[in-house]
Amino acid sequence: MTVSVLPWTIVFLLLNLGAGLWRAWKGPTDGDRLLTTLLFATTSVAILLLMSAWLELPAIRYVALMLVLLATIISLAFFGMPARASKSGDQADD
Amino acid sequence: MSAPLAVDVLLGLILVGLAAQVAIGEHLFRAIVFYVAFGLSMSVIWARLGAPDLALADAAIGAGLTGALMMVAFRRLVEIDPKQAQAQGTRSSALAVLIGVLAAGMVATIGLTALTLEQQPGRAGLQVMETLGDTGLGNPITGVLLVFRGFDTLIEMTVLLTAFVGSRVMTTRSRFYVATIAGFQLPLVRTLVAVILPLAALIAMHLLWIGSDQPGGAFQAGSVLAGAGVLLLLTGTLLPASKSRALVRLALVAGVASLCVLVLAPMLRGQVAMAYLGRGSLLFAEALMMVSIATSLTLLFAGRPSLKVGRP
Amino acid sequence: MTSAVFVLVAAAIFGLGVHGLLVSAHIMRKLLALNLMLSALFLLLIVVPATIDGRPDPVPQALVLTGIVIAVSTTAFALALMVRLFRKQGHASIHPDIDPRLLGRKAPSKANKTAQGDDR
Amino acid sequence: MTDLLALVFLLSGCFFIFAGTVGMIRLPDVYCRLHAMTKADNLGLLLICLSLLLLDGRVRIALLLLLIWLLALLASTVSAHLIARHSRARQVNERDGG
Repeated sequence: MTVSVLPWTIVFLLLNLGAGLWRAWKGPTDGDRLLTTLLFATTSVAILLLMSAWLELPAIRYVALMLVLLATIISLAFFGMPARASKSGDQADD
Repeated sequence: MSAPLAVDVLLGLILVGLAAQVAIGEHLFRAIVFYVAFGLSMSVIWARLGAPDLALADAAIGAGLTGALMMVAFRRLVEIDPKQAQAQGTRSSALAVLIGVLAAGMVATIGLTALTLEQQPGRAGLQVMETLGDTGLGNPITGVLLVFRGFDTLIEMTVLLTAFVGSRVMTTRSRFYVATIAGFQLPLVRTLVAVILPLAALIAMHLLWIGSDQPGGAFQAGSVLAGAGVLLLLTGTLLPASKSRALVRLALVAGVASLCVLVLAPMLRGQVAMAYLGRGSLLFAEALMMVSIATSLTLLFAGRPSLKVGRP
Repeated sequence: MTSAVFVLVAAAIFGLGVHGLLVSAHIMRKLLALNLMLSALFLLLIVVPATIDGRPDPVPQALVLTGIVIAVSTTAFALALMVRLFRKQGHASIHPDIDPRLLGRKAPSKANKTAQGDDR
Repeated sequence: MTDLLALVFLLSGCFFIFAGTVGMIRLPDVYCRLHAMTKADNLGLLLICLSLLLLDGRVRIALLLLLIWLLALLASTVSAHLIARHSRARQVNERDGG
């Protein structure tokens, strides 16, 4: 019984992702947009785990594992972004 | 509407929505963020299509590496000149829209026509599945990469090496690249590194080992290691260094060298080039390829010829 | 049915990529658009051939797998080129006839001359 | 019985993820959104993992699912922390620097 519900739960989670897109589009700050990638990562992991049970492909679990393993890369790359855009930059060397 | 169709349509709509934001959205930073989400969705789509090998590679590269590369490059532009970094100069025109629509129509026509064609009985995919048993491998993709189309993989590794050499030439005169250190001093980040580094190494080894029979292999394992390398660079655990080291150079050429050996070794034994040598030799070559892929992608991200250990 | 849906998705993404490539002046936007086009083609390559035992054909899968790695390495190289160009000419656009006013301020004339000198 | 329990876990997991999305859309500022999203979504993920391990029943898979959940927890924690720190630094900059 539960197995037959799996694709519909995936549909529901995908609808959640679509709603999350609205926040990324609206903003208003860069932090909000980064938050959307976090939502995408967590929800994608849930979707992938459900898919591995639905499609009976155990290897998809490793895809989910890799996604959570490397999910912080984007936040780490973003964290280095200057907080204020008018900060003076380094000079060209050429 | 049936559930699988609903999943496909929704996935497709989300992907197209993200692509639209990447391609025609107004701000560059937003486009990069949407591109990251695009990469994540791409990996879900590969899983949906039953291609876990591609999903594994795209989970590390499409979602992690490419997004981080774009973000860090954008950061460098902002650091050099914040006013010009975002400057767009977009010139929207009816002609561009027309060309875009025509291109989409062309791809749709080609794709939909190709779908209606009858399946050829002797096509490469079927032959691979038939002869795979002779090689003793269980994963047809590893078979194609290393046995049936090994020359392509050799060229692919060469392209990777060339991209590294090119990018090294481009960045050699610029100022020392101060890595985007996200505060190694933060205790949370330190914990993250301590947890993720061993796990990434473990998963890479696992993917390499099972790659002969199940989804996995050198490319996927190399992408995980490259992702971990980028994470180390971003946290300042590893730092870019300008003094080249012999070990790093060896790691860079190991993949090409191992494939060259796979090509030449059978000739020494009087067989044709690229003749199949057995599972052990493939695993050895794959291990070296993994090291090469991980090293070159990490160094491409660092933009410097070498790495050194950062001090916390 | 799955294949037809994803062929249409690939077509839409490819069209968007072509449009973005033509319209945007910023090199990074062009690179993003090129990456979109690549993803669309990868999708097409996997979806179009008939499946074998319910899984996609292994030959295009291997092609796409190498393609993904190639795409990221060439993108990294292109981004290195872009940063270099940005330092040299003061903006990250490769349109020679672009109106400097669109870029927010006039590009430094000296930098422009060097850039043109390189072109010859 | 196990099947029914799995179904309950699955549906409640979906509910919590839905709650996280609603919070992300409705709440007023970035800190509230971070709070709502990371907590509710990870609870949802845990419930989905529990449901799937009940469905599968093997210990090896159960451990893998729990490892994935723990890593997701760590990733959410670090990401939320970094985003919040960045937003805070930006706010301070805007207030002091104009």
